[in-house]
Amino acid sequence: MLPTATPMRKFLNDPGDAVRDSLVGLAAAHPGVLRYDAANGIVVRADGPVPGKVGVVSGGGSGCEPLHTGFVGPGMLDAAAPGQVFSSPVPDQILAATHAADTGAGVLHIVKNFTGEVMNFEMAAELAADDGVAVEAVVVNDDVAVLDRPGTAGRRGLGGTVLVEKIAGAAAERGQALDAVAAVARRVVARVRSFGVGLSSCTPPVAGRPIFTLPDGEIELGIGISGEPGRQRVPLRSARELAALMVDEVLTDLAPAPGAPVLAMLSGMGGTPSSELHLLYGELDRCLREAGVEPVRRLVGNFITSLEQSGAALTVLELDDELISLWDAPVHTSALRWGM
Amino acid sequence: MLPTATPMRKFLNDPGDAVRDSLVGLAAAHPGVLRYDAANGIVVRADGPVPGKVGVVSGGGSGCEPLHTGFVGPGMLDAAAPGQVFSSPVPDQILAATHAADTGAGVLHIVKNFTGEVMNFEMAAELAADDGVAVEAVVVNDDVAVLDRPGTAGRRGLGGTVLVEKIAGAAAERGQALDAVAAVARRVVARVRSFGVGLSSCTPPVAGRPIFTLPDGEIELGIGISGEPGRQRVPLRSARELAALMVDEVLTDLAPAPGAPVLAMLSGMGGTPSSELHLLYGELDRCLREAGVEPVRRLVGNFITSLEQSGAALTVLELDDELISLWDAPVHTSALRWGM
Amino acid sequence: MTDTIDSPALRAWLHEFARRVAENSDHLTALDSEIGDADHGSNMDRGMAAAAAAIDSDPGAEPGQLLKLVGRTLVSTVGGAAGPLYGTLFLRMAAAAGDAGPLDAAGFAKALHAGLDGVMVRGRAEVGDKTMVDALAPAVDALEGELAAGAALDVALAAATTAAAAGRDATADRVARKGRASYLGERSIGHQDPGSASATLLVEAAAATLGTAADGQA
Amino acid sequence: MTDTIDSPALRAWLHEFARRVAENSDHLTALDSEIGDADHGSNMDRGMAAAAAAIDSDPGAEPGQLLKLVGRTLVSTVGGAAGPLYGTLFLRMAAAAGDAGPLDAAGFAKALHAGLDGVMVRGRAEVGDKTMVDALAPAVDALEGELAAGAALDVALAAATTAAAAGRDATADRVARKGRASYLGERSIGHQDPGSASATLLVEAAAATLGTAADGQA
Ligand SMILES: Nc1ncnc2c1ncn2[C@@H]1O[C@H](COP(=O)(O)OP(=O)(O)O)[C@@H](O)[C@H]1O
Ligand SMILES: Nc1ncnc2c1ncn2[C@@H]1O[C@H](COP(=O)(O)OP(=O)(O)O)[C@@H](O)[C@H]1O
Ligand SMILES: [Mg+2]
Ligand SMILES: [Mg+2]
Ligand SMILES: [Mg+2]
Ligand SMILES: [Mg+2]
Repeated sequence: MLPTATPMRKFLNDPGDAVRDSLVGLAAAHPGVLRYDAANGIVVRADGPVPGKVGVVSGGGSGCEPLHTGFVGPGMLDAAAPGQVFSSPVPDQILAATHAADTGAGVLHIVKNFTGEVMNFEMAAELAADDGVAVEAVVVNDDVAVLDRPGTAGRRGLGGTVLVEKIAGAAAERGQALDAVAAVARRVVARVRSFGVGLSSCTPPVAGRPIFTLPDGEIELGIGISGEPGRQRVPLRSARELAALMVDEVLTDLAPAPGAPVLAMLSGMGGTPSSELHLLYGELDRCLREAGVEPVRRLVGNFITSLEQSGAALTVLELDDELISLWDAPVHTSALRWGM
Repeated sequence: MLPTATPMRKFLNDPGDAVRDSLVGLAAAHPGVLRYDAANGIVVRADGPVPGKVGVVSGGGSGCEPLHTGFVGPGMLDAAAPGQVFSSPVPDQILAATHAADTGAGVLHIVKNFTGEVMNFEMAAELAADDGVAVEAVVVNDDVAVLDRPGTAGRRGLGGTVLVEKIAGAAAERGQALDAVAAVARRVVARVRSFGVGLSSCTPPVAGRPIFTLPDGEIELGIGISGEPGRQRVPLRSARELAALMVDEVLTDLAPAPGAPVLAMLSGMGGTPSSELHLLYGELDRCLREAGVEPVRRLVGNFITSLEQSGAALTVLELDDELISLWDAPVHTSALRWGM
Repeated sequence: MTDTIDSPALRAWLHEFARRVAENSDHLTALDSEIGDADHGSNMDRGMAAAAAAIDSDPGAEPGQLLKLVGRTLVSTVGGAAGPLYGTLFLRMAAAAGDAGPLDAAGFAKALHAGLDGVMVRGRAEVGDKTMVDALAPAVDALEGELAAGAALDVALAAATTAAAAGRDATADRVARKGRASYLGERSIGHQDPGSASATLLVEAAAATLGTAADGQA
Repeated sequence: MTDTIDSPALRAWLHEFARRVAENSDHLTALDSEIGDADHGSNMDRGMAAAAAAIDSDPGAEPGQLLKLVGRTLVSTVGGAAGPLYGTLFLRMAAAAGDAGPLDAAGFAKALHAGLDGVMVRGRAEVGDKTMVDALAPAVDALEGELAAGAALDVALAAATTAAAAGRDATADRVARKGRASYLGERSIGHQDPGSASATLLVEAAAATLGTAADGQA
């Protein structure tokens, strides 16, 4: 049995309505960018669907905002299917998002490699195929903290997802065909890696209590995006030491070409303030350069989170000219905006 | 005596270096936008100063990021002077920022009405005048939680500061003269009000322990931006009830014209995640409309914070065509970007 | 009551499962908070409450339709891993039950076996991966084994319950290879798998409601 | 030692103030965490450590120069409210001391009074606003009163210390009208003002280092 929950200190009405209430507010805050289709439980581009364009759809458990709903808009996603907190959306939602995004050119599903999300997207894709919609799925699995042994569920999809959504979204916006959009998304998946560090737990609204308790002076290495414990619990260390460890984890696995241009994203987990993220980024930037890669594009902020957890994750994508140009293309979503 | 501090769970090296280390990271993350002048302890526009343009300078205690350093860049601030955490910058820094921003057209100081900031900016303005720089100061005091009684320090400057910086920055970017830029900034000050709610305390790096302790189920009403307790401690209530209270506090004091177009900003305090902010924004948007004003521009996110405190503050600015056009003008800073 | 499983018997089973899930919701979530994301109880409770309501609103449904309704409702309301998996379980049971009306004990066991197969295909999981399969597979084995040896349904279901619980308990010693717990690697050892606990409730609910002995027990 | 305050005496005072600030840094910060922003101790410690280093690196400085160096260093290193206020205090003392060399007791009191006036103008604060002025003003009154009545500097500084401490303690009963504590309104009652506590340390340091009796005490 759970201990009696202390009252959660959150901006909340009925905890069971948290996802819906939050999406109502998201739509109220960004009416020119997105719409909330409450009947289907999905978020769609305000000016979509765009005739002839390949639809780009993603989705996943809520609680990781701005992922995915905050990335709906010109240059990125056409629709997103948010599940309950830390639970995959159901096939009905994903199917509705797929139909909302489809204008005949087909739809790309961007799926994080979590068992629930993979299975629900698979079921939705089977239903969409029955309806005659061409669907390609790209599964993102960039988390180097998980040992990728045969017979296991494999690695989670983490911050790489944000980059896949931006880059595939730009390719689709440029009018590329479904197979080309899927191909560039898979190129990103192949060249992106992430590693996360948790400094606290977080409290899902319905559970009403923190998922785990960290003793004073200890932190979690190799966390995901559902507030769960990571691969290892270790003593707290300085930002400098953590940065060295994070860069080592990511680059050892990615093995980029010497001198490679990279995109470095540092995403907070939701409860870590901008000042700490930038402090850590300074150390990461130095470590990356010392390791022989050059962060030519950078993104520091909250992009893929776990509610109000403290912590951050480093994502590194090895770039080439095409990826840089797609990254730089205009985007206008509630959480990522430039060039328009 | 303070109780022995438990180890802080922050991304941090030496706590005494937190501000500098964070600015190093800020500059590493946004090299095209800003530079960190470590010798003078200030942040300046990467492409500045812009010949002939009125300089726009602000500054204040660190810990409220992205304010002010995150708003340095085209269309907003030319330079910012960040103090120690929750301590005003010193006159030397403000003077250096003033010189960095001046190209002969004069400099606007945007000052939050905190005793320390007002006095340090005053001393810096006296020194700048000695150096022959024309300086105008605008003092922002939008916090309706503080009773504005004669003989007191008056109201704090809160979220209104962000709007003053954006709008004055746009006016300066358009080539307006110092008195015109100061005048529009003062018009914003006259028509903007804020009210904040704290759901937790925060831990300044050097102090190493939370500023205060909130009993379970209680929250602080009328907080500022230095993690201090607010006007009143009350039982936690629903987002719906809190929104009604916040809108009532702000609109009662602002007394906007019926049907007035407003800009509604909801800024998190640093530790509240995007999903909660949007949930609360949904309730605020409804309450504002019910109260007869129309949020025609909206901003939801972390813009003026207190380290990792949980909570949020509502800022409402009554708009007119000039203010809307200056708000919509292109801006490219690390924390606010559109149109470019 | 006999060993014939008609629509009212299935309804009793499903309602009892919903009741046990609701009763154990916090426990399931607590298990999931150790090695998952603290939502298995609320996921299953949301889904089974919806499923119970769905079958109540369709009083005429025959066994196959009933199972299909439960499967579809779970797929549509649960999300996460459990939604497609439990949904598939019931959809495959429905397919196995077909339109033939009431099931006998062997038919019920065959349908449950089909459901298990569906779960294993959908989840790509084997016995020993530390998932709900670790409770369901031994339960199906025991049920089929006892029935083949001539036992009555109630006896067979009691054996299935014991096997499910043993399978559930054994998950604690294993390293998870599927689902969220797999991300923890060795750290998943020492914690019971939440899905194996909810699957055991499903078998327990069957033992409490189906077969002759259920009359006295339920 | 006599009642003549020369450069070494001022240095002793300033070092003693720096020492007491360092010793009480956590306490000052704790007071500031009740009704402010938990930084008064670290602000003052940073500033006085820098000021002590600055005067050490200029061993030839005369009283006026010494006080000016301290004032400038505080303005440049403390920030917040305390920086301009303590900075102004010493800069005004420096202006009052001028280039005349060692001060006598009356000259010291006059300089401190000028410093207090500077603080009150810069901060727009009155006695009773619950600030450092509430400790400084009664201390200056006592110092001047005792000297006017013919007391020696050590006696006068002892009285000033008592007055400062009483003024400091009395801040606890007041509603703050200036500084961060003013934002709390009535909630500031019951808490001592941190700046009045650091100002009392300043006066205590003077009593411990200046005047005849200081020889035995310091
Ligand atoms: N690949 C799989 N095959 C079979 N069962 C699985 C698989 N992945 C997860 N499960 C089961 O699902 C349970 C978790 O369900 P739930 O918590 O509702 O979903 P989620 O993990 O998406 O939050 C696990 O305890 C496990 O028994
Ligand atoms: N207007 C003022 N006049 C005189 N003293 C003031 C004034 N405002 C604040 N103070 C003093 O400054 C002290 C706070 O200093 P400090 O904590 O270092 O600065 P800040 O308030 O900027 O954090 C208060 O305790 C008070 O004694
Ligand atoms: Mg889940
Ligand atoms: Mg301060
Ligand atoms: Mg779960
Ligand atoms: Mg202070």
